[in-house]
Amino acid sequence: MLHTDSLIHYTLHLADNALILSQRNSEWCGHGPVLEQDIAITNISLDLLGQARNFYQYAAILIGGTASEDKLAYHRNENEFKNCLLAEQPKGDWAVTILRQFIFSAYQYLLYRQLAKSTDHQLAAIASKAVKEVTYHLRWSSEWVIRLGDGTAESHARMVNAIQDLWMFTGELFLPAPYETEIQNQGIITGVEKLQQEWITTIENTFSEATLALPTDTGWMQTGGKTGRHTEYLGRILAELQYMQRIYPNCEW
Amino acid sequence: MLHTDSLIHYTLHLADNALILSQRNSEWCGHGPVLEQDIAITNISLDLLGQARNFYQYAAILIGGTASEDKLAYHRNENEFKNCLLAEQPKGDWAVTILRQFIFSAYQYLLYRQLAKSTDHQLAAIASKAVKEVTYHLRWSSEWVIRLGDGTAESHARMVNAIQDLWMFTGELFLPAPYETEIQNQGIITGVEKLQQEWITTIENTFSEATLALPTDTGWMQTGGKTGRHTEYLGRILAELQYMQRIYPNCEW
Amino acid sequence: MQIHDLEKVFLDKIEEEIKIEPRDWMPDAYRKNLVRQISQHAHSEIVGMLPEGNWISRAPSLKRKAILIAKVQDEAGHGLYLYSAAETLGTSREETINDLHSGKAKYSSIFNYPTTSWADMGAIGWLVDGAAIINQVMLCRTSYGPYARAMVRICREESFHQRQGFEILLVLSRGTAEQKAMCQDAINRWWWPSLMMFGPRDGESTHSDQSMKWKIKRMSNDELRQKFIDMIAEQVKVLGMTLPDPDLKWNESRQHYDFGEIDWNEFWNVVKGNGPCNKQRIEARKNAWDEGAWVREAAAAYANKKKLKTNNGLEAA
Amino acid sequence: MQIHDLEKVFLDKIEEEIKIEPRDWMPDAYRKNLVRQISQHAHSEIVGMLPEGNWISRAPSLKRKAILIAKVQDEAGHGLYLYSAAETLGTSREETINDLHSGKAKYSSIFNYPTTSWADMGAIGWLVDGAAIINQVMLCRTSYGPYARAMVRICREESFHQRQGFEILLVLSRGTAEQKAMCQDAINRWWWPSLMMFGPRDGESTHSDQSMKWKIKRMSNDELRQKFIDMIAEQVKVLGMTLPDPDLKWNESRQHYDFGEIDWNEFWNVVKGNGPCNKQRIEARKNAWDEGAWVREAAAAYANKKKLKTNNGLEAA
Repeated sequence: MLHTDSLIHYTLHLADNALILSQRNSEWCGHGPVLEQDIAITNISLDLLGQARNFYQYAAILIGGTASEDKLAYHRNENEFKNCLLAEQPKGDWAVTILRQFIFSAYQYLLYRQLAKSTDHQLAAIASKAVKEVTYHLRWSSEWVIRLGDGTAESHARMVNAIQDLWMFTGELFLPAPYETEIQNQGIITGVEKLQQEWITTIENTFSEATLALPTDTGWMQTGGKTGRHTEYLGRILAELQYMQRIYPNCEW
Repeated sequence: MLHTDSLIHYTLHLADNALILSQRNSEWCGHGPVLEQDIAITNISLDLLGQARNFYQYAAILIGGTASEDKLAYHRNENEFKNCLLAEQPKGDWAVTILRQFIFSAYQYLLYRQLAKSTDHQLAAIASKAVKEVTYHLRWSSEWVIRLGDGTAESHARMVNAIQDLWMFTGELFLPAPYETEIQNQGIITGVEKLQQEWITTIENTFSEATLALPTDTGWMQTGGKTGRHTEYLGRILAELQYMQRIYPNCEW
Repeated sequence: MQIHDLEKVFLDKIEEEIKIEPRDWMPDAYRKNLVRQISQHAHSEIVGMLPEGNWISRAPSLKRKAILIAKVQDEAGHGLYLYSAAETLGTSREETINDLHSGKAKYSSIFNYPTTSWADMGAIGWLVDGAAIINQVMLCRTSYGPYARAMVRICREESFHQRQGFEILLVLSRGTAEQKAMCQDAINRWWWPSLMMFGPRDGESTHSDQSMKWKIKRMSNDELRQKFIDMIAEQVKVLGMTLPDPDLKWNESRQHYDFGEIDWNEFWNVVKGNGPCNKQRIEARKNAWDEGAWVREAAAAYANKKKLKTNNGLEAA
Repeated sequence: MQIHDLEKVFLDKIEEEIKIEPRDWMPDAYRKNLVRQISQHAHSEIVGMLPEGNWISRAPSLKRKAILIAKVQDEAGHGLYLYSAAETLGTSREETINDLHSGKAKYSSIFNYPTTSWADMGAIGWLVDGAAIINQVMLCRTSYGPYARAMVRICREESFHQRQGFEILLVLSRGTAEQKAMCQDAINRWWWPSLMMFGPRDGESTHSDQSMKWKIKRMSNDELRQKFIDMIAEQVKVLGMTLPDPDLKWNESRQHYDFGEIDWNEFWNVVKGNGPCNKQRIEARKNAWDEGAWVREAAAAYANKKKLKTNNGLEAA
């Protein structure tokens, strides 16, 4: 039973990450800096939403009963959401959005690639489909990191600001939550801390091409999202996201 | 029975106006341009909330059964809200907030003064208490209209913009909704259209001292709020305002 | 060739249903008329993203959210096709966009109405996209090649959107009492504005005659409007809902539906900029554009640097 | 008088519990220490508006909304008293505020934690205001007159706030299972940070010794902290909740509660700026200030015009 509990939590963690970041990116839809990029970021939002749905559907199967993707997305409270804090931060300007996406895609790329080999065939299947999408997200976002870092003085400064804003949320990505450790012990996943070195290399390479520096003082990292302790932003995201389902429960749409 | 229905609608209309404008003004709390004014606008927010509660409580008595101020504020849907569109517009910059408050206070002042003589003693009692508060709101906001209109070139320009943004929502204040006409026919209220002339004089006098011009082309006026047809802003206001009650219905707080 | 010879070649092509292509000679007025119409159409797609975008964050199920995001994204794509079509006539995207922001260029007035309930996503798909399609199907045969070809692609996606919109309403119409009321309310609010989408009555349309001669348009505003009404008046029965027009009824002799008077006062006011959301829409677009300026500049600066490096590399080699 | 005479007068007053007043001579270090402490206290009131302000729009009943708005507004009022007290020492409000925005001046680290549930409004009132009061009651007898008098007013309101906070939790503790969980969760999150509000352990506090000598402070950090723990450990029983410290237990011989080790690593990190919300809080304050610049300029310009008019009027008369 504990086996399944941890697996459910982990699957929800993956789903929440994708859903919340999708929700943030979709705020750009109709408001992008140039039409082609409006389409691109919306596309990433759609891909992430698709990943979220696959994970929620799998979690619903594991939970059984009347669980469903919509029940899981729309009827859990803030402290039940297990997304990383990074996903819920405001979209900010284009530099913040780009940097967050780059950081996240680099992480998701390694994570999904590893997960595609999981002994849990369902997770493996979802991950191997998703890794193709994320490969594109990573390429797109790293190109933009380079373009902005090595663009104008203003765009460079904005990227530096974005790094200052977001860096403290990167530590959490590689800090396993209890449910992660649990299913790692069961051999279902390999463990997220093993990805950190390769991740930092990816970041470093792109930053270097973008003439951007890695923070030297890695400082204190913010954590808690994976276990339901969030920043003030998530509550407002959920108030909107869940609005209709909360007002009209048990309806078909 | 129809008598009561219209009276209920009208009372809710007064309550919704006060609640939604209170909610908008409270967005300034902690974010005002200077501490004294942060306190002042928050104070107006509090007064309006108090008025809203009095009107909701009276409406709840008229409705009877399990109705309560919180049921009425937190469990009606967007198209049941009867506030004027002006109240729900974004707070904008300080010029927009000041102008909206001035327009609204000038209107509320005349309205409550008239309502204080209503044959409905409950409405009359609420209104005569409120008119004292609104007298202060009107003085404060008109002083600010003058200060901004006759301040710097920038503040003047911002006031001109604010007038352009908000003027089209002023017509609705003086256009009676069916329920208003109904209780006017029953002699409960005197009728809002009779206030327009005095209102425009108030506006004109302050504008003139503020070196601001009244719009010459009064143009097409936006309407619908009083009968539940709102702008896109109200839905988002309610998503936040009603969040807790919608998630946890039937709880005490 | 003399101008009048060129003009004859042009008119012969029109007559023989041969598409006019970007490099062909065309009368200035034809070009101008097309640029106006295509860019207005492009702007409608772009501004049209906003009212629907308003519900992305609040879509009531993940599936509906995905469908809605994809739909709004399609509209961005349509905007791209159309800006490209306008560019073939020698107008840059930047010019076109500036005309939108300055108020010189128009977009469909329908997008100046607010979306205040989820059912509006259905009503827009069914009625607004439905009206658009009637117009666009005709434009698939328009005389200017790039515009006609853009329209073929767009029409395909639009009819998909219309079906999705209808399906949103169908689910609501079979739902709870509240959902049914939401559905009817949305139809009530969107019906008349969608009739206005076909533009003024034939007698009062400024550009219509010339457009018909040049086969830019092939049916009049009133003809298209009637076609739309006849279609919707049947489809609404499937929903078990009503259209908010007491005068709407089948006319056996005309073999068309009769319908009530449109509020042309409202129509002209919204066109003039007095709609509920005109300011809001244009400001949202301007903000996006202005706040994106540094991004576009950075991209341009980087592209330049790249080019220089490549050139230097070539010289050094 | 010579400096050492002045100093003697000053120290005698302190000794005899006579308040130091703005025009009295005082050592530079005393002045500096006070300015630092009072402005830090003022900033805490102002920054402290933000975490609670975060729930005004979502308060779960109209009554709670009114109470919350009034409370946050009171904090603004406390900020005003304190800025005024700092001004009596020759530091303008603008300077004080600039020091906050530049990061030179600190504010209570507690406000760098996020408010993520309604129960946090209760926990802040009960624990955070509770801790503040322990400190402030002592400060009502502080040696500098204007500060002591501001504190008397503030204390009266703060204990009202603390009761309101406790009452929020009391209602939750008697509510549904979800409400109880919400209550316990908030206590768990706010307990340790509120203990940190008393500052570092006595041995590690930079300013404490001198402050005690000058009777700016009258009890040490550890004494105040113990007093708070003893109070809360009793009150939590009324709520039927627990404090998240397995080592917390009554020590009969000390006649105090023993408690577990505070995470000083976290404490110093949050002080250094690495708390969950440090950036967010300072940015919110800076934005409010920067976006209000044109308002303050307009008010000043208008006041000037008025003055000129009045002067001209007087001259003409």
